[in-house]
Amino acid sequence: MPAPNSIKPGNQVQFTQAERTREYLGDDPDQSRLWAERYLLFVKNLTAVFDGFKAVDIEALGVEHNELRVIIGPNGAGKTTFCDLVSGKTPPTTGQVFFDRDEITGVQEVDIARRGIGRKFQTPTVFDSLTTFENLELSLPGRQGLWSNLRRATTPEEAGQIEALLERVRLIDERDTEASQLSHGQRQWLAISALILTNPKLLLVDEPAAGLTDAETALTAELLLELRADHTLIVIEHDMDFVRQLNSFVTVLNEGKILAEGTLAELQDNPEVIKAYLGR
Amino acid sequence: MALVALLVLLFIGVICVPGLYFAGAISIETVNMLGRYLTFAIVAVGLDLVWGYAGILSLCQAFFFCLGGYAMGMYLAHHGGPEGIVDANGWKMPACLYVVYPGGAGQTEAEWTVPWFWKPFWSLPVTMLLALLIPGLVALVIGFFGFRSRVRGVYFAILTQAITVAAFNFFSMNNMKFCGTNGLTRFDRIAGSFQLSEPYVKLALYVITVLALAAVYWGCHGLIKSRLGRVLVAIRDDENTLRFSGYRPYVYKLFAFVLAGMIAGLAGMLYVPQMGIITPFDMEAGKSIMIVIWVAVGGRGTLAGAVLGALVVNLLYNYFTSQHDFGIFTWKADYWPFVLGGLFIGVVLWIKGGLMGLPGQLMRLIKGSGTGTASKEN
Amino acid sequence: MKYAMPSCVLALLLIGCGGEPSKPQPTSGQAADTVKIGILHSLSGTMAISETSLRDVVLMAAEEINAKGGVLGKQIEPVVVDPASNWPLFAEKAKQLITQDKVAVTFGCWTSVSRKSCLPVFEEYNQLLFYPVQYEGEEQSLNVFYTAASPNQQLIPAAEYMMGELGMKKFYLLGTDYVFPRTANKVLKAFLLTKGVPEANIMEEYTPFHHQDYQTIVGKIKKFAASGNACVLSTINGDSNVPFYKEFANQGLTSDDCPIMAFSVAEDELRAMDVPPLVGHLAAWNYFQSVKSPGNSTFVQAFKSYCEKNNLPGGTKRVTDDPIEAAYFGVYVWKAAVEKAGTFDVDKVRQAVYGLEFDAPGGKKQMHASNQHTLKPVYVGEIRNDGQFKIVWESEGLVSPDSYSRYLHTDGNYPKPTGGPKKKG
Amino acid sequence: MRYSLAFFMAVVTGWTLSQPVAAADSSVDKPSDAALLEQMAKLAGDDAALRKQALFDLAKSGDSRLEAFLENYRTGSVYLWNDQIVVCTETEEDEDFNELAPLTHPLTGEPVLGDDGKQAKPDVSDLGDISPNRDERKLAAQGKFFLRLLSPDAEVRLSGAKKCGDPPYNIDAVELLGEIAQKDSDNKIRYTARESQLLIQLSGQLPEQNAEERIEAVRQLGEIKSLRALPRLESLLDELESADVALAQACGQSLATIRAHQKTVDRFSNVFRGLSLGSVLILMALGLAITFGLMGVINMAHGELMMIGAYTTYEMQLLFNHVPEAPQNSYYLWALPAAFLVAAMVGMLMEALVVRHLYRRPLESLLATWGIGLVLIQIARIRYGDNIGVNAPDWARGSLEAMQDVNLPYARIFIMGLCLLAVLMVWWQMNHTRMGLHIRATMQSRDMARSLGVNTRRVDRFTFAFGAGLAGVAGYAWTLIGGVTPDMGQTNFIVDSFLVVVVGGVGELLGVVFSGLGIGVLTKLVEAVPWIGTIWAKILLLIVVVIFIQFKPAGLFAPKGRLADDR
Repeated sequence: MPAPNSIKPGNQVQFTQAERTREYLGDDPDQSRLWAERYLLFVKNLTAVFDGFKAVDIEALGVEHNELRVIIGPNGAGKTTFCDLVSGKTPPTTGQVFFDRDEITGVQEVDIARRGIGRKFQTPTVFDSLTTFENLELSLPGRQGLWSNLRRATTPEEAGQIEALLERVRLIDERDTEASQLSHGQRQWLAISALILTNPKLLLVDEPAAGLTDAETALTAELLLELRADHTLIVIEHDMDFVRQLNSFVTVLNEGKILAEGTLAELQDNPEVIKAYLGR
Repeated sequence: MALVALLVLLFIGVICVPGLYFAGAISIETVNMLGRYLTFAIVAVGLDLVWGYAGILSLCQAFFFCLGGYAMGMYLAHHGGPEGIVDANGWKMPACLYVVYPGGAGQTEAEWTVPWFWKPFWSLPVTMLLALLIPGLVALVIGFFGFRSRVRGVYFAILTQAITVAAFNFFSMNNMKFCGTNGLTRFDRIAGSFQLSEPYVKLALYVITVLALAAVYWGCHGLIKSRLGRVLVAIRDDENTLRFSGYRPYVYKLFAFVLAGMIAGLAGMLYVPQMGIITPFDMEAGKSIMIVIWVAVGGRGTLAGAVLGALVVNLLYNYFTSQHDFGIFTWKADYWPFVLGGLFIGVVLWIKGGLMGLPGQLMRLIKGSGTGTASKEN
Repeated sequence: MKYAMPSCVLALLLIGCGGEPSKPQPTSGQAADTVKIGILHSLSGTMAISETSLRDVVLMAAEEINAKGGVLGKQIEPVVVDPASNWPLFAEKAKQLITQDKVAVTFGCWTSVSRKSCLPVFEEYNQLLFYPVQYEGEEQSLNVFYTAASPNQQLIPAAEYMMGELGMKKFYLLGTDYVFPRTANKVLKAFLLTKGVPEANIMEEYTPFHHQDYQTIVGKIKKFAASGNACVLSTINGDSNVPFYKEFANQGLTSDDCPIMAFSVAEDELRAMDVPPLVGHLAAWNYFQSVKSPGNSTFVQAFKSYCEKNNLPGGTKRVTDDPIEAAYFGVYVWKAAVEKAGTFDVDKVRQAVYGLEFDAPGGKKQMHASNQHTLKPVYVGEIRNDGQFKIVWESEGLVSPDSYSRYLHTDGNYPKPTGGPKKKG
Repeated sequence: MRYSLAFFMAVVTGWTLSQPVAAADSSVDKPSDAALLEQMAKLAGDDAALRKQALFDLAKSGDSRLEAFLENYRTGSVYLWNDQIVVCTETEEDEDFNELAPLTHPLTGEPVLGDDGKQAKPDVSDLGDISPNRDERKLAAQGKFFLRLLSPDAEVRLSGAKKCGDPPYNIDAVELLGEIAQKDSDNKIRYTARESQLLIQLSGQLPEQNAEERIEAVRQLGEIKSLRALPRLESLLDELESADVALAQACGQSLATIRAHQKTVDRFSNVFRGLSLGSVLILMALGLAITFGLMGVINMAHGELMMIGAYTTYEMQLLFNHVPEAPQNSYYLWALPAAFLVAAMVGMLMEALVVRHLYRRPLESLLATWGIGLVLIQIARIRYGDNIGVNAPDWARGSLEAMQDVNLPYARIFIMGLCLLAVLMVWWQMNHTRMGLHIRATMQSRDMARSLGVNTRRVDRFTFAFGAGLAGVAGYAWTLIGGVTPDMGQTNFIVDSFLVVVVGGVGELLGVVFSGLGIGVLTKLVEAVPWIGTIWAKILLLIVVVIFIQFKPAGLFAPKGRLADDR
């Protein structure tokens, strides 16, 4: 078994789903600890039930350090609910979530966020009454406490950091525009920028390319790939072109369950995946 | 902009109005009335902080106002009314407490004693401190439980309203020894020997109120312009997202709510010596709604709007509840609901952003691009 | 057209701000040939139910006096304000009446708290208020004349009637939780105890304001009254009376099973009730519309036709009752005192009121020589089918008022009166 | 003479004389009118004993017309005029302010004719005053109740049977009560008569009654679970202390039985009261559950819409000319659709003029609807004044005795039924009609519904009007149990309605039903606890609601899953 710190970006050992499941489900505490060190995020036996409907039912799933994982699946497959479970928005009905060596099942979303899971929602959530700059101000790391907000204004260094980011996502001209006036694509980027700025260990990115033009999509993909250098990402996506651009390991969800895993190329030939996507 | 508003407030409040009074153009009662309405403006500013900025619709500001008011009222009642009435322990019996003292039948006056919770309100500094602390503390408790369990929007409004109704019933009970429904009255003097009926005392209280309002206004303005203000706005816009950015919204909401509660307590404290009476009816369910309405009329989310709304609504209320002869027709006192009701409807339908939005609205009208401004047709 | 409404609203605002409410009145109220009087009764809000009638009757009295030449040759000019059942507004309006309108006298208030609210104003400016509603006593201000009953003119005779005439042994004291019922019941309880009623036979119960669901309480009364010699002494206020009486009748209780003696239900309140099930219940007042006296039927007729003529709601169906009478004769007492004093000066008028004898619609009455209240007869009436009262008992002669109850101040130490002429300048 | 003077003596002075009482057989030889008038004439005499005797004889005559006479006598409306006994209940005044007394016959109630053939109206001062003293007034009242026992009207008989057994005990009625307890056709009257008879025996005022008989009475009262006996047995037990062991023992046993019965009665009554209060709350909140819960309009004028329903009922009463003396009971049935329609129309107007601009700005709807409320209140006040009474239809008066001593008022039963009906109607409307489908679609996503061809403007208007109409129905029902004033909405309804809807969970019909019933039953159970009382019950309930919202921040039936945040 490789030592956790020997894992390097792009050097992942890919397991098949069957292997993964077998390994996780053991109840050996030592084993669990080892796996917790190996994976930044892993979940086991995770289910979410709403009014008898099983939205998510995942036996096991792990995301390694500095991995970019793409989750795809048809509508209602449970992708967003999976994000909700991980980020603590919805408490799971059963099962456990481990992040960065600790179990975070049932931990409040604020604390999960503070441990380093950032999230971008499906519909870009920005604060409409604030300007672009102010939106990002709120995401400055380490400035989430009441006292730090009361005591100090945003420092010039912090402002510089924000402006650099705005430059990069081409929003610098909209620095003082109210977020409600931004276009859809700009809002997407603003939301992604806010996420980037918080500098989390794991980014949950829910449909970053929805409603973007081709050029914007390409930029987004570029951005995400760049982030991969020192972050771990889970990207949920619909748009196959975009997924192709990311060129990463893909998990397919269907009806809450993991249907298949692998590279996009592998999956495109998987009859079950084809059935799930087309046979509805 | 805010500085301009502050200077206008101070100019009119501290220079114009006393000037007019000394010039004999307005009576001291007008000054006194303005002083009272300015205390309403203070509560409105506090509510605007939580509702306009943090998006918390609180229907218990009137309760906080009364807590501050009752604290001050107890102090004033201690030092007013007929002298020489003392209880069995030699403690001076406040007149209003004496009159409605709920001793049982057959109980002699010797057994009527001043309850323990009245006693701290003998001293003015302690009273002033408690008038701020008690509402703050109550707000802290309400807010802590409410925000922790993420009670939001209308649910929070109803929760606070329920608390206010309970408090109204509580304070109305004779047995609670807050002087029942007759409330605290028979005030005489403040801070030693200043007679409340003296014009110069009234004027001084008025000026203190203006200064307090200015301070509250400036403080809230500073707060809103700070990073914290932006967090509050973010909470209003989308509390959930903020939580995923690692914020604990309830801490911020609690902070704003407690602050607003203390501001309301301050207002109540300033109101009572100028009004001369405080009763449980000042915390009826409708009163809190009225505070919300002042803010809404003035323009939610602008501090100046809160001040303006409180003043305009109360002045109109005062004006139209009297009979007026306009030559062509006589305005009857009991027609006032038509004016106020009409105003509330009109502000919502035609003036986006309340009275503070009026100039902008007019500008757009003049430019000719103001069609269908506020009301989006479905 | 599109901007018609906004501009209307704007215009209203301008009127509101432009007509600054407290600008000083250039002419004094007592100028030339008119004298202003203030009418301070709620015309909106919860108390409008009772107080609008009082405004009507005071206006009527003013009109009558004007028709007969006015007071000291001056026509009365009533100034009506609406304190809107809002207690602080009472004080505000009182100030306005005194300092702006410069009224010579004010007639007004219903609830004790509204009186308490504006009392400091009247004392500060040494002005007179005529207060026409029975209340809990425990107050004596030289700036108020109380033309309705003090507790000993209503409560004690009623309790005596229940014990003596009806042979009641058990008493259920039921009231709305505010100061009048609390004090009234305290007085009643003290009285009953001195009459040897054991404590166990007295029940006290209070409901919140506007309480509407009396099922449980009527259930309790039913249990309490099972012994067959129990009655209810009710100080329920305002809109709670209707559901209480309805529930009482609906649960099968009648005045035979357990009579209710009410201290806050008069003819005007009965208009809002479904009367037939209430027949036989009682009320104690100093005046009923059915009182036989020389001036009464004229008064009743005059009031009805006044309401009809002025298109007031109810028209000829309007009735008179105790507070209406007290509000009405208050105006005449003031007139008589002014004429006796020969001036509108408050201190002289006050002196002239003391001991004044006069004819009220309900018969001869007299102002007390010193304690600001009124000597009045006491009646007990039974509710009749037509919403009127049948007088079943009346006091012998006039009953003298106590401003402070002797049942509460057993040591006989009463506080000094408040207010009055200013000591300095 | 089959009755003795002892009757009065016993009543007035307590038991002194004794004489066996003959069987009451009243129907055989009723005295003639002339004989009665002769007895009446004695009332004008100077001899107090004779006057009492006369009163006594009148009471025993069994002529039910005398009840009115005795009542008039008691209240001092009987006079002597030209040596004739006459009645005058109300005097008149002529133009010269002379007080005239129109006279009526003491027995028949017909006008007494004067010399001119018209009703005699002598001046009041010409009438001879024969008003009774206190003892005589009491005696007259006693006689009145005795006469009631002989009335053909069951209700009057019942009241007589009851009052004869109340202090001061009418001991001469014992025999007659016994007979009624055996023979009367009405169950309730038989029971009451027996109860009264036993109570008289219990009182210990009967002559020649031995200890065993009294113990027997105590035992039987326990057997019939007489609630009226409860306080009397308790005080008897207190008095006895250890004087009479056998009696005390019997008392103890009977008390145990009766108290157990009382407990059952209380429990049953409390639950009924809770359900009844609950249905009132549900009715109040149902309209709001639609306008606020479904549409998101913070409708502060909801209470005023209820007020409109109540005033419509009043208008219908005027239209049908319904007065208690000449009931037109059908008016109340017609008032139901009228109240619904009028309130719905006002709601539709509100929607068209104001509310439709506010669907996207719910908080501002609070401001505007509060303004509308103010205006509506003052319009009603200026139009109607404050004091108007809605007279219930005859069938909504009184109560149904569901089990011994448990009275369920008809008005309350009616409201419970109406509530059930309204809930079913709303449920049907929402779930089984095309309109309901459109409503649900529109409320979930206005844009989506519009794109599917739903006329959302019409749906909005209909929905709001429907909610308003339901408020009108609530106001209509309210007239049976409460008062009608212009500001009834603000003072009584608005806070409670919002409380119910919010506790139930916004937008959930079932939630409203459960929270209404829950709050109702809880209130009544808490109120019934002796040491809590109404005010603390109210405060406690509010505290419970506050705590409840803590644990269920989105109400009883909160939306779950991803939908939860959309609100």
